[in-house]
Amino acid sequence: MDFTLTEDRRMLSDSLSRFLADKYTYDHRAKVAYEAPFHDAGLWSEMCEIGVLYALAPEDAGGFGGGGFDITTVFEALGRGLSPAPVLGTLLASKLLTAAGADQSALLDGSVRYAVAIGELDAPYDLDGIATEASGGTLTGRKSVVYGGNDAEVFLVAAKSGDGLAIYEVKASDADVTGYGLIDGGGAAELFLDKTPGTEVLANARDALEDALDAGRLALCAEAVGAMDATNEILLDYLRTRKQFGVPIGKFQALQHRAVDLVTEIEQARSITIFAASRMGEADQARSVSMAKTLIGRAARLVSEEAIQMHGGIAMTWEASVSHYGKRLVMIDAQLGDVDYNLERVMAGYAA
Amino acid sequence: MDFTLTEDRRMLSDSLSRFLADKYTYDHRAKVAYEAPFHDAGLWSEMCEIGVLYALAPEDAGGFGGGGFDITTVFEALGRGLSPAPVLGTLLASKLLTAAGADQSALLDGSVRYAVAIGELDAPYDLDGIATEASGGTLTGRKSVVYGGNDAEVFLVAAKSGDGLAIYEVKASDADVTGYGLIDGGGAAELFLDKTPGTEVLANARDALEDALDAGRLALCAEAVGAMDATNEILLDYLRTRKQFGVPIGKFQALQHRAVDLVTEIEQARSITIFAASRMGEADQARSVSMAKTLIGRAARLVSEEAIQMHGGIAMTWEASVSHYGKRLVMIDAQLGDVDYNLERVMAGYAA
Amino acid sequence: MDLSFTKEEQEFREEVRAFLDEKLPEELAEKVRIGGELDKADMDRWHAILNEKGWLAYGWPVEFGGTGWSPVQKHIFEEEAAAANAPRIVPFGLAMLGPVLHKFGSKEQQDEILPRILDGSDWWCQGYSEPGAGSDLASLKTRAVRDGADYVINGQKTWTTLGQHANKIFCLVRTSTEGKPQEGISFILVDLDTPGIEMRPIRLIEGGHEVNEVFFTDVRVPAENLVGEENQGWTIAKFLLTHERTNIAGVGFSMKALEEVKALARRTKRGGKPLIENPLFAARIADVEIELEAMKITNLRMLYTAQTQGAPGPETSILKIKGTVIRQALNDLSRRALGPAAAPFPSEDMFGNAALVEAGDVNNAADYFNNRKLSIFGGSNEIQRNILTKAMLEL
Amino acid sequence: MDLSFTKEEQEFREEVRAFLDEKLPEELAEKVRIGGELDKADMDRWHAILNEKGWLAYGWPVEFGGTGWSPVQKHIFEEEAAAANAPRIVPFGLAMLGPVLHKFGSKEQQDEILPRILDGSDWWCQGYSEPGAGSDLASLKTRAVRDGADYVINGQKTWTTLGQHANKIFCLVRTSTEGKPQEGISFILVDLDTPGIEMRPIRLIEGGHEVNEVFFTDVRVPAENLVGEENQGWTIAKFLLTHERTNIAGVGFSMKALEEVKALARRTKRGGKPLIENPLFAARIADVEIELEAMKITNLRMLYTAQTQGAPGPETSILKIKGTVIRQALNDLSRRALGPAAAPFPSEDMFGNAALVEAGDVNNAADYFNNRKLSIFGGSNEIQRNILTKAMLEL
Repeated sequence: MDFTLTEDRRMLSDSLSRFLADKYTYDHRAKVAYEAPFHDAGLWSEMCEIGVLYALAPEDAGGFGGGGFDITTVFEALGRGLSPAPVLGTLLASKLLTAAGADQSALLDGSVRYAVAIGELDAPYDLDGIATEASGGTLTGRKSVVYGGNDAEVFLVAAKSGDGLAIYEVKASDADVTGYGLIDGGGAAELFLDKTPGTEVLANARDALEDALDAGRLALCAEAVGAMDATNEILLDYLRTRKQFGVPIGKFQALQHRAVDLVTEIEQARSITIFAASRMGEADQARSVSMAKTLIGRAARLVSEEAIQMHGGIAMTWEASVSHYGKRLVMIDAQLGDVDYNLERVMAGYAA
Repeated sequence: MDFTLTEDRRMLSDSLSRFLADKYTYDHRAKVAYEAPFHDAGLWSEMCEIGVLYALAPEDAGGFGGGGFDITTVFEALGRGLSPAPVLGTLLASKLLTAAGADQSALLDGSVRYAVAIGELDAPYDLDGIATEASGGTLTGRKSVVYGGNDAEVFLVAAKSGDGLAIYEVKASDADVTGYGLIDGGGAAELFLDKTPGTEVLANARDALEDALDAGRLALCAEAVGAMDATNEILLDYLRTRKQFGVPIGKFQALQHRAVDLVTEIEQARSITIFAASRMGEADQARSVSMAKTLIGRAARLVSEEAIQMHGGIAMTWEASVSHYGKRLVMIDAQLGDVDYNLERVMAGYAA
Repeated sequence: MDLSFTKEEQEFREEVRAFLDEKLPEELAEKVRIGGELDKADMDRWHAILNEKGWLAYGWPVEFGGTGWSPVQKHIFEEEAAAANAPRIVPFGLAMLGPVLHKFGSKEQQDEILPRILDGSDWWCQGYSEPGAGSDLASLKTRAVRDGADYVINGQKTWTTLGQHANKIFCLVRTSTEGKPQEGISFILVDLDTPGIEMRPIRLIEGGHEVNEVFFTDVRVPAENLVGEENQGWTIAKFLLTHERTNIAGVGFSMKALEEVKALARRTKRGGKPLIENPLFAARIADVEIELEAMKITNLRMLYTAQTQGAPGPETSILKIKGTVIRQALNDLSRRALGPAAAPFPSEDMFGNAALVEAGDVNNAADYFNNRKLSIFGGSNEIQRNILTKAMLEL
Repeated sequence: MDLSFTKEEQEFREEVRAFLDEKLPEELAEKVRIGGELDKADMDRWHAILNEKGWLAYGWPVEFGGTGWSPVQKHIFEEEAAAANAPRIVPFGLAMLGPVLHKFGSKEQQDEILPRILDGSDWWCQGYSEPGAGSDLASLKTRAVRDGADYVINGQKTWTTLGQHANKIFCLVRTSTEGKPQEGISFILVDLDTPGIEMRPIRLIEGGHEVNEVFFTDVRVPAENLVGEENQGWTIAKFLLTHERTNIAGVGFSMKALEEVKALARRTKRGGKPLIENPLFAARIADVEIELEAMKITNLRMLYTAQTQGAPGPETSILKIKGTVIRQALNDLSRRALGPAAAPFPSEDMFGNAALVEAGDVNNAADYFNNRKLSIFGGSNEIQRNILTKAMLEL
């Protein structure tokens, strides 16, 4: 039993955290995260040089990681630094390209930005509802809220192919892409496909897609843990320094007990994320990841709402960092499966 | 708009409350509620003389009430006084006999004690699951946790008859009855029917049964409101007088805010009960009563658990009145449909 | 027990409904329905329509140009206005300064100021909170020092809602540092054109501009702009805090929000079926609907107390706490129902070519985040709990 | 990051499992499984079996007859014992007095008392709380006054768990009223046969007898029964509070309870189908299962800290809070699953002729009510929050 990071991962975590603290200062982040391309494109390659993307792929795919704890190491640091960079799409793309045995060197060195298009308006979370269809080397359909899609050069698109699902590579320049920013920072796009040319990357891709989504869910859990830690630090600092009625508000017992409940939830969130990371690649991967995403969905919303409430009015302003962490924490739930979706995946095992 | 009780109901409420305060003192109640027949049988007729039972039946059935607010008036007082008397069975029986147009004078004057047997082990709440069957003037099946059944002379039994449900009168002396006490005081029984003679009281009784159950649910809501008020008074008194760390524990802000949350829930519980009472006899009776029972189920459990927690160790003892109120408040949820059962009845209207 | 309204009250409701049906401009109602931002012209337009009918100052006594309505009539009007998607009446002049002047203002102040609120000549805003004085209002630091016939004001106010539209501001200022902090506060009226005033927008969490900071540097205000006595400000502030609390539950807004959630959940799909058929989501809706149904009655019960006993008591804080929790829960459900489609930053893309939501869809994530303010502003829910602890629980 | 156990630890787990498989009497395990009440003979029997193996004092150092196990070994033993439905080891002598004597006891006390704990000659109980000193232990009033070679004790203790089986009691008593309340407290050992002691049962909320009141009237105790120095009692009490906190999460018990809930929900029917197929109920189970899965890891993380850094920190209060909340939630679900059948007062009727529940069914309403104690006794969850506020949040 060992709850410390390996030396390699600790170094990566430190480098990435330092990079974000230095380059993505609060003011800089608040500016670039909400203006196209909704992250600092100039810093992308600098971040890639740290090895962030290589850590997401296994060695035989050209990376040096790809395991559960590699993913959590990277995304926890991204969450703590509230990074708007489109790394989630890279992770999903790497998983799919690895499953396809396709070359991903341009993905991992950061020179080509990929986005993965799975969800649709009427099927934001589930693969069964995918309506986009492949036919004769072209794709038709609409992919919705494609994370990082506003700034991607290549899309990996999940589409119906006969009875199954397959993955196609679509060039952004061939498609109708409407990009936009998200309320919690970062960008996404609507991808309109109308007999748009696409190259099949992987047939019978259901398992690969579920696996990539699980990896994405784990990443989001870790990102939330990092963001919750940062939010908690901001909150505790505020409770110690903000005075009302002549004393720091952290002296009020009602707030103290609520703050304790938050750290309790954060520790539980950290634990379930560690648990899910440890189950990647095992038979209970899907269930474990869904357990984690469910708990994270609840905990992150609670931490957001309570941190905002205890801050009072100042948390309602753009100027306060807690408001941006708070937005990110709540919106993570809507990515790749919310609390109810994941809870149902956990419940699915009970009937047997 | 008028949120006061009519003069008649106020007088009934006062008389019943005074009777319970005088005759069912805490020590007396704690003794009789847990020993067969699980209420003070000697006080039953005295209570009936106040008019408690007549208030539950409409005039044309020989009573002087029977409306939603008659029911809530009686049961709120019973709840405040934590009465273990089997009045719930009387209410259900009166509703069924009224629907059948049958004579109920012996029920209303208290001379014959009725119990109503609907729920079964595998169908505690829903009429569809009833397995007890009528055939050739006899009944066969098992009725479970029949409230007041330990001390009843007559049972009104719901049983399958052909395609529908009918109600039969069964003499206790003809049946196999195993009585027992309940953890929150009061008694119940298992009723074993094996070709037991029964007289049909009402055929096609589904609507009458649902109506009686709705009345019972409303009664339980009002009982909970009365018991919550009493519990809250006990709690506030304790918070004002119990000292720890040199001050009354009611000075600790964490407890103050939790106590405020309790009164908020209690006021909401009172409101939804008034709402349900006002909808009795209207098209939305079932839905309104289920709304009330759902909210009450949650609120009563919260009030119980929080009052016990804030009392600390003393609430874990038999000696403390809060423990008995606490038990009653939690167990009300398991009577005639719990939170989930009633919530599903509310949700049922959404799909349309 | 009788939850129904009297025949007169029902007739009054019909009258209100007919008026709204006839006079509320459709484009305003639609803007309100989809949660669009109302500009100053929109609000002025609606105020003028109401004023023409004599209903703008619906909370004022007749003698000052109000309706003289009973608490129940006010409630009916508010309920119907919310149901019809009428814009909210901007409260600063009408619901706040007006009643203060009725009770504490001089004859001259009443005669001069009240008509200008009614005819829209003045748009008032509020200068209460300061960066260091939020929940603890008594610790405010903005000073007003008497100098001849004037007061000279220095300091900073914040959270001044819709100050960008205003030409006047009423302020709590410190006129004495003697005694308890509450004792040295005064209530004063300031023309925003006065030299030395600077108003800066505060950008809110979801990106919108609703509130402002106001900076006062050697701002000279005639002494007759004082309302009431010098150092009587705390009394006035407390009067306002307990005044006009009948609509704080926001029941009408929550009822609209509930309908929107249901409509959204009927149209949105999950797993190939309408979301509303998902038992977990339906249970979430039902939970809030039940709370709201109870809140309606709780609201009426307190209205009844106000109607029969003159004034609502401290228990109205319950309406504030529970009412805001319910509205926030409904915002949360709308956001959940939309899923990822709730996330786009408010912009034309939301309703444009690449529409993620239908034009009628409301309550996206932006509304959810903006409405976190409900439990913070106007006396946070923690402050309400403190009030209830003392006044109702006597702890 | 590595959540697996070492080869040696896995072998140790096999050894524990084999021992339990062979030596744990079936009738004891079944009694534990259905939540039946263990009598003194049951507990003595299990203690003797463990003692024979040398595992009774599994938390003690080898030099005092303990196992010298690492925190991980202790955890494995506790986990396996819970999984096998072994009775809990009665903690008062083994987990409480033992460690106190190891650290604060004289050589004579260690030599005389520790062996008698192991061989079952003595059954110790605890005299800490008083009617006026629950959470605020420092305010205790029971006096011990030095009189020649004795202390004379007067006062009352309460919540003395299983005192009815005990022949000895260790008490916190006031030996001085000078200085801060904490400074005048001593830790003393008392023979329950001493004249002047009366033990009265306390009937608990669900009707059971687990705890007692103990009254002391002029009880003479030899001065050498003092543990540590006079007025050192508070130090000893604090030592005990932070000692042996590895099992406070009760994860093993919760895992068993979760299995029971699932079994119950598979067998119980609602609307003609197994309750576990009801999405609302299944969601309730899943919610708790997820919390428990997280708690397992939280528990291991703190165990790892204890193993690598010597002692667990104040963050173990998180285990107490969340652990008790989870167990109580599971009790709540069992009660709900049984519905009305959970309500009968514990008696033969429950398992007799008119069986409402099957003989194997556990966790009825009585268990639910009894286990409300989990968040109250042993330092209430409010006290744990106060501890965390200071020690972890530094507020």
